[in-house]
Amino acid sequence: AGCSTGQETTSGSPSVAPVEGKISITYLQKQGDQEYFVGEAAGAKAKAAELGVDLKVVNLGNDANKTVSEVQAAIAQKTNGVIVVVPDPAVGPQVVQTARDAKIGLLTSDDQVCATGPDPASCAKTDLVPRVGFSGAQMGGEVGKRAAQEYTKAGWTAADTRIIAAWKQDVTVCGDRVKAAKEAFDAAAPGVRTLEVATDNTPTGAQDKVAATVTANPGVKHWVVWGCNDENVHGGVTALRNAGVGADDVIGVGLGAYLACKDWGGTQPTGMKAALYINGRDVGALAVQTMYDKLKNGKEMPAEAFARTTMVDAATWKSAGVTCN
Amino acid sequence: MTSASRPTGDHHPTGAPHPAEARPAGDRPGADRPRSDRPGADRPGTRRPPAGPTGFADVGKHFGTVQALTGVTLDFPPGRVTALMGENGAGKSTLLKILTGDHRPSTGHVLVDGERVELRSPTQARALGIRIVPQEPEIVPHVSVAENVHVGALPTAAGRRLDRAELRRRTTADLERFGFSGLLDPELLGSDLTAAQRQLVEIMRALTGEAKLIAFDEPTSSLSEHETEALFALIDRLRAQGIAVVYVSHRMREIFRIADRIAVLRDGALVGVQDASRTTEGDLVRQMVGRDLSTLFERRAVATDRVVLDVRDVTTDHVRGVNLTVRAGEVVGLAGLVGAGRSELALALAGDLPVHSGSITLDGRPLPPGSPGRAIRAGLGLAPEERKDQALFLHRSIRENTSIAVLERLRRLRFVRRSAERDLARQYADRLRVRTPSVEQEVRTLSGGNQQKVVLARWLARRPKVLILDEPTRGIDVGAKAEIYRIIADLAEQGVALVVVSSELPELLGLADRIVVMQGGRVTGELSRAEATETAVLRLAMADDITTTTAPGAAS
Amino acid sequence: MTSAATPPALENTSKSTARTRPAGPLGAIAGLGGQNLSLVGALVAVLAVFGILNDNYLSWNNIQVIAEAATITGLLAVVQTVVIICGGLDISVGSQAGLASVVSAMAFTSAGSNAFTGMAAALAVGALVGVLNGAVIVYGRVNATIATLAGLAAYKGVAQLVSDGRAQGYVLNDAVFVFLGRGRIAGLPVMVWILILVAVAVHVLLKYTDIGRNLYAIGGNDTAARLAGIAINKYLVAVYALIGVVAAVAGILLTARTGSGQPVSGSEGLELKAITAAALGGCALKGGKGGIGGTLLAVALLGALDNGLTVQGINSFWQNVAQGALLVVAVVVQQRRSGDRAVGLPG
Amino acid sequence: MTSAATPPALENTSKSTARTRPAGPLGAIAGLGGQNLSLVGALVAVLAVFGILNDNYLSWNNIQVIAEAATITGLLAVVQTVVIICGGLDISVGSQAGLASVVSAMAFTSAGSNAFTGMAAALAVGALVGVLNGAVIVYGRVNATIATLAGLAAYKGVAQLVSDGRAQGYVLNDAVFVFLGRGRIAGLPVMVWILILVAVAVHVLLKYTDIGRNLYAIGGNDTAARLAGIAINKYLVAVYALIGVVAAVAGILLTARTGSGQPVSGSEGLELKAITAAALGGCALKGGKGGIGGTLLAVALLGALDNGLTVQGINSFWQNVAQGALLVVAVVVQQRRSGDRAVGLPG
Ligand SMILES: Nc1ncnc2c1ncn2[C@@H]1O[C@H](COP(=O)(O)OP(=O)(O)OP(=O)(O)O)[C@@H](O)[C@H]1O
Ligand SMILES: Nc1ncnc2c1ncn2[C@@H]1O[C@H](COP(=O)(O)OP(=O)(O)OP(=O)(O)O)[C@@H](O)[C@H]1O
Ligand SMILES: [Mg+2]
Ligand SMILES: [Mg+2]
Repeated sequence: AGCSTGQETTSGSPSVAPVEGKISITYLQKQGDQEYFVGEAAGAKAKAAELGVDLKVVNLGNDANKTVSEVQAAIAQKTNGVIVVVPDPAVGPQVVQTARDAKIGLLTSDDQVCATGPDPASCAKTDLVPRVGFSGAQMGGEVGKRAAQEYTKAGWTAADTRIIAAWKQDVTVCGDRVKAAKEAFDAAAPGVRTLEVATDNTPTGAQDKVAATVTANPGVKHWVVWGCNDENVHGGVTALRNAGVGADDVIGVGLGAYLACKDWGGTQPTGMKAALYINGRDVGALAVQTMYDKLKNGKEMPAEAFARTTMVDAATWKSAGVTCN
Repeated sequence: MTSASRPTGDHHPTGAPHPAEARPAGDRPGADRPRSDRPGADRPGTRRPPAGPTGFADVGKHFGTVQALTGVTLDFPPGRVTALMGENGAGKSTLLKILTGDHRPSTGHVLVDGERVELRSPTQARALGIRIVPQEPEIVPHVSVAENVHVGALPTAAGRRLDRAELRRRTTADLERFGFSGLLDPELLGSDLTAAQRQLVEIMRALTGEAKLIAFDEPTSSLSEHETEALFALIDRLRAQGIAVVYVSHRMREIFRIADRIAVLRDGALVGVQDASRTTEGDLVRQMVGRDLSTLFERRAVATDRVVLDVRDVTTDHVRGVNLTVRAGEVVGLAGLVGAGRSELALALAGDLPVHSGSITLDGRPLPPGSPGRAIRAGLGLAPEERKDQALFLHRSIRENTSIAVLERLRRLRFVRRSAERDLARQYADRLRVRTPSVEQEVRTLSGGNQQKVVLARWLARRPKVLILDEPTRGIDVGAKAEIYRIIADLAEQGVALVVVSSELPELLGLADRIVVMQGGRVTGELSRAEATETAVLRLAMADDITTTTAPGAAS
Repeated sequence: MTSAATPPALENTSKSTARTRPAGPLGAIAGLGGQNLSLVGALVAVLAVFGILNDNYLSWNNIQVIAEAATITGLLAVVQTVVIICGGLDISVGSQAGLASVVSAMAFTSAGSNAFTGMAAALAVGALVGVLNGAVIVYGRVNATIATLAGLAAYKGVAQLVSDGRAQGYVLNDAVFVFLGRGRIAGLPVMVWILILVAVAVHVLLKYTDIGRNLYAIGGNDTAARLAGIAINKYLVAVYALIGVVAAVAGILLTARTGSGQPVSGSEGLELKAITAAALGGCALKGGKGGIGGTLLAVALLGALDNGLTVQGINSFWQNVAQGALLVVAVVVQQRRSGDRAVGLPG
Repeated sequence: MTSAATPPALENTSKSTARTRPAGPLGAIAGLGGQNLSLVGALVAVLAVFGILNDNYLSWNNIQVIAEAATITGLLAVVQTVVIICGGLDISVGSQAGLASVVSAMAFTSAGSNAFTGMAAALAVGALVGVLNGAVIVYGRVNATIATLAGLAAYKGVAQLVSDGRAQGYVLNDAVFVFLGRGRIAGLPVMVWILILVAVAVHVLLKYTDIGRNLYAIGGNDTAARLAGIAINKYLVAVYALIGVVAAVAGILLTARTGSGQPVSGSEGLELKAITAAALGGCALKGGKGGIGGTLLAVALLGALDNGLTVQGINSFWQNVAQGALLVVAVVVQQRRSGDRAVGLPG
């Protein structure tokens, strides 16, 4: 109590003592109403039930400010560990500081966080918070690679092909993904021009924006579509179909596979040629397990642990375990 | 009373009541104004004595294609009451709005103390000492009467801190001085005021601060005799202080009671200005209307024995145990002073206010409570008192405003028959002499009296079995009044049962077969046509007041 | 007893002078043009600028794209106009559409791929939600803004609960949904026809029936409307029910367009767009004023702008700035034209 | 000129009867309690329910967390109250806060980590944006809702452009920002003190100065205010400038809290929360009515509810439903208590 400048804080590595008795973990997720994160929450809950851990899942939306509030609230609730998917990596240091002050465990999932600065990309390795998830660069790379394969297989030329990259431009991790996709694609099949389409990451938003973009480029014969998530790609592919572009002239590579699988379950030919299946459930479960090991047994958290990603397509999605509702 | 003792008294223009100030015969008594030594005299425009006249020089005004005023040259000498008369839509309110900077003239200009001024806003006019009591009171709903009165000029203590004690004290003092003290509680919220109370607030508002000219635009249209007298006493005092007073009214009696000179407008042009003592009612009417009018109204009694409306022991929030029967063809007048509960009774009958006990039957069947819609369908119509708040759709046309209560008659398969609707609107607009280029005109652009006619047109067109008219002739000119009386008489002859609420006694005396007088929410008596005289009505209307305090202003 | 209020004597004289504006639905276009000239001007300007910048912008194809993209917003803007005219507001339209979208897809799936069951369920839920909104406002005496703000959260939550937060079902195997989402009649997308149908119906309702009159009256002066015998409560509940139903139509179209029931995605934020369109189209938010013509023009203007900015490949950040600036300019021009005196607060 | 209008004779008599309500800022609490009893009731109920369900809910720690989490919304709700009272609305507050956040962090960085430069720049930009809003509304004659809807898009776009859509700068190396974000005075977070300060200042302004009373007059009846010589335009511009400045304060706190300038994240959607709080706190959206007390109570209620639902581990979907339902219930109860006649539309 009393007065404080706010600077009397713990620094250096957190010393989290192993917990006696029932462990309580709080899972803070950005965009908790999106399909992927809903899955992640479900996986985490299932794992928590299995381990006998008390787990609370909180949706942060896109709100960096709420992130800070919810970390504080979790601490006020005497939680033992916080797993967080930050809406913006810039809020990371604040989260780290708060968690360290309270001497609780901190693990990030999906998006990276740096303890000393806003940008994980320019962060010393040792300052990165342990993380479970997928790598944005890796995911983007996979998408770009597969798209390039399909492109080569189709035998299109750079002159009459355009790439549509659709994402919400103020979401940092989206930018990382499409950038990686582009790099991977260019490495395998150089010279194809990319049209960047600003969307709101929703299927209808992507559909409307891509439709407009298609209008603006009437000479293009073939299209490659990727984006930040399945919503973008699916919306883009739908827009192309509505514009009269045949399924054979579209290579859509989704990210998530939860909307792509719907097309594959149908009977019509689709431009969705493949999608990177990332299973949120796995990430959620892995994150809870990692935190549990740390809190229960004092086992150090690995700097990075990745869940499986699988590239699936119309032929393989069922066997890969994609569930479609 | 206390006002005389004010040392500097610059907050109020009222002060030193001269015993014999009524109608000073001499012109331009500007030099002997008692307030010439006041602070604030250094402000531009308030220099005394005035270097020249205050008024209009060749002022014209048009709204789109409507020419509201043409070439009006008129001045308002200090210490005199200049009455402004004219038919509805003649341009009186427009003229006053120009004087207060609310409208800007299309041609000509305003003079203040002989100087040409460009009034850009009411603020500027106020600073020059020009005040107006507008025709439609503008009340701030969720603040107290005290703040309403002093809006824009709240008393402050150190810094900008609002001095609530001073505010309340000033308001209470003013209420007392103006003779309104029993009628208005300074703590009452603006939204709870009755029509008359709103008007009083507007009057008090104009009287705060330093004024050299005060214009009253139909200030008595919803006041009864009692408050009217208090107001006249007040105006007498203003005149004695050398303030120029402009007074607009359609009530002849008032004009001759208070005015020194009378200016008549017709179709936006000034017809003439004459001394009140040298003119007659007939002259004025001729000037205003352009022809003679038989202002004398005699109604034949056509009442039958069939009781249409039977009100038994009705009690509402402020009305207690009212009994009232109205027969087919009968016109019953409801008289009373401000707050007597007449409007409340009318609203309760129309289903808009809850009836706590008692019964109301219409044509032998109980009137369904709780919804004006049901009451209307059962055959009861109410033309409410407050045209702007309770009746008009200001942004819709005359046509739509007239037809709103008769749409079920005008529609075919729910589609409104436009031509039938337009004919109906035009028929009533013609009969009631609504001054407008077409019935498609938005109602907000009409003059006050013409708006009132639209309200009446709606209910006359509806032709219910029982028609309640609450202050039907508020702000209506003599010519149209006669027509409205005629329509009322027609309706009565057709067997409609009518209840007319009015604060204008001569009107009630002329119209009603029977007058029911209310006071404090109760019926204090009933007078047949033969028994009804002004004194008799007033005695019943003030039955209690005689024993309790009478407002001091009313004495004069 | 009071059937013929018009004395026959006047019948003839009036005929000759009666026509101040053309009557009947056909007059609508004329009336619309005069009233909203500045919107038409803005629309023409936008079309011209982007048409010059880009050859394909004014192609029939792209016009259709614009129209289709604007349909869902357009539907919601039309009903928003109605509720604003009668002095209310509905901030929950987006959530209602999302709920309907999910319900349509799920009912479709569980009824063994029966499109009509899906749609009927969505419409029923829409009507229910609308009546609930109306009842809360009218009988709960809750300010419309607050009530529908509450609805915004609550119906979104319900949609998420029902769907578990996931996109539900897949309807593009079904001919009816495919027809709704991709079909064409007389060269125009089916979706656009639906918007036209709804807009014309609502326009006729507002302008030519006594119901419409009463709605304007309620918004213009509710006390006066009540005293004139209009059953305000009934009208308000009906209006909110209408909104619910039309929002359900929007939700069904959302499902048809995206192929599955979307609880949130695609419908979030539509309320603001709908209100923007209505306000830009000339609705006074105080009620009593406005019309479908203006709203549709505003929808078209915003849609054309949106599409044009994307066609030109303009960064979404600039798009925000441009949209905000244009909105202000359009209204300022409108005000200048109308030449109202600058008195009091702008309505 | 109206300074000494009091005749001495009356001075004494008035003293005794003048006090119907306690004057001075201290009376605030009393007035607040009576006026918003149902909000207090709801708040107590929420605190009690969650306090029983969860041992830590009523801990001093958690109370502080609630207060801190509500601060930024609270600041915006306070100024929203002011603008609603004078008959306007500001939908762009969230975007303004976002812009200020970015500006504060960027100016801080480019001034070589000078916190005061950062804050001054943010406040200046806030005032500028506020004046711009006011000018568009007053001189452009644009309806406040539309003007600030446009601002919502435009200022967000500007913030994104300035920041390239990313979080900017890093301020947690700076003592001043750290103090703002994490410091404490007398056991209360600095942020909460700032809210208290602003709220008290605005409350005093509204209730105890003629400026405040004039604002009520403007919102209650702008014609009356204008005819009474109140310079409506000046007041409105000033109010919007005040909003801009307070939104900038909120933006600075946002920066301090999150550690960097956030163009969108953390400020998006705040407008709706601020308006909800103001409306729930008793502001009539038509203007002329409301007060800071009610708004703060509403902010507290919503914050306590939010925290409680999370603390109980309630799924965010259910939270939406619960929040919507509770909002309605709170208002219905309020209406029942006030016992107004159900006539016309609920204000
Ligand atoms: N804003 C406006 N727009 C169009 N016409 C207007 C407007 N204001 C007034 N008028 C017209 O100007 C004329 C003069 O109106 P004004 O209100 O001055 O009449 P008035 O003499 O005060 O009548 P009343 O006795 O009925 O109050 C009327 O024909 C009226 O319709
Ligand atoms: N004891 C009271 N306490 C509070 N308000 C009262 C009381 N008595 C009367 N009133 C107010 O006065 C109103 C009754 O006045 P009403 O408008 O019916 O009078 P009226 O005879 O039509 O007079 P006018 O319209 O000329 O003022 C009530 O609606 C109520 O608002
Ligand atoms: Mg007039
Ligand atoms: Mg009355």
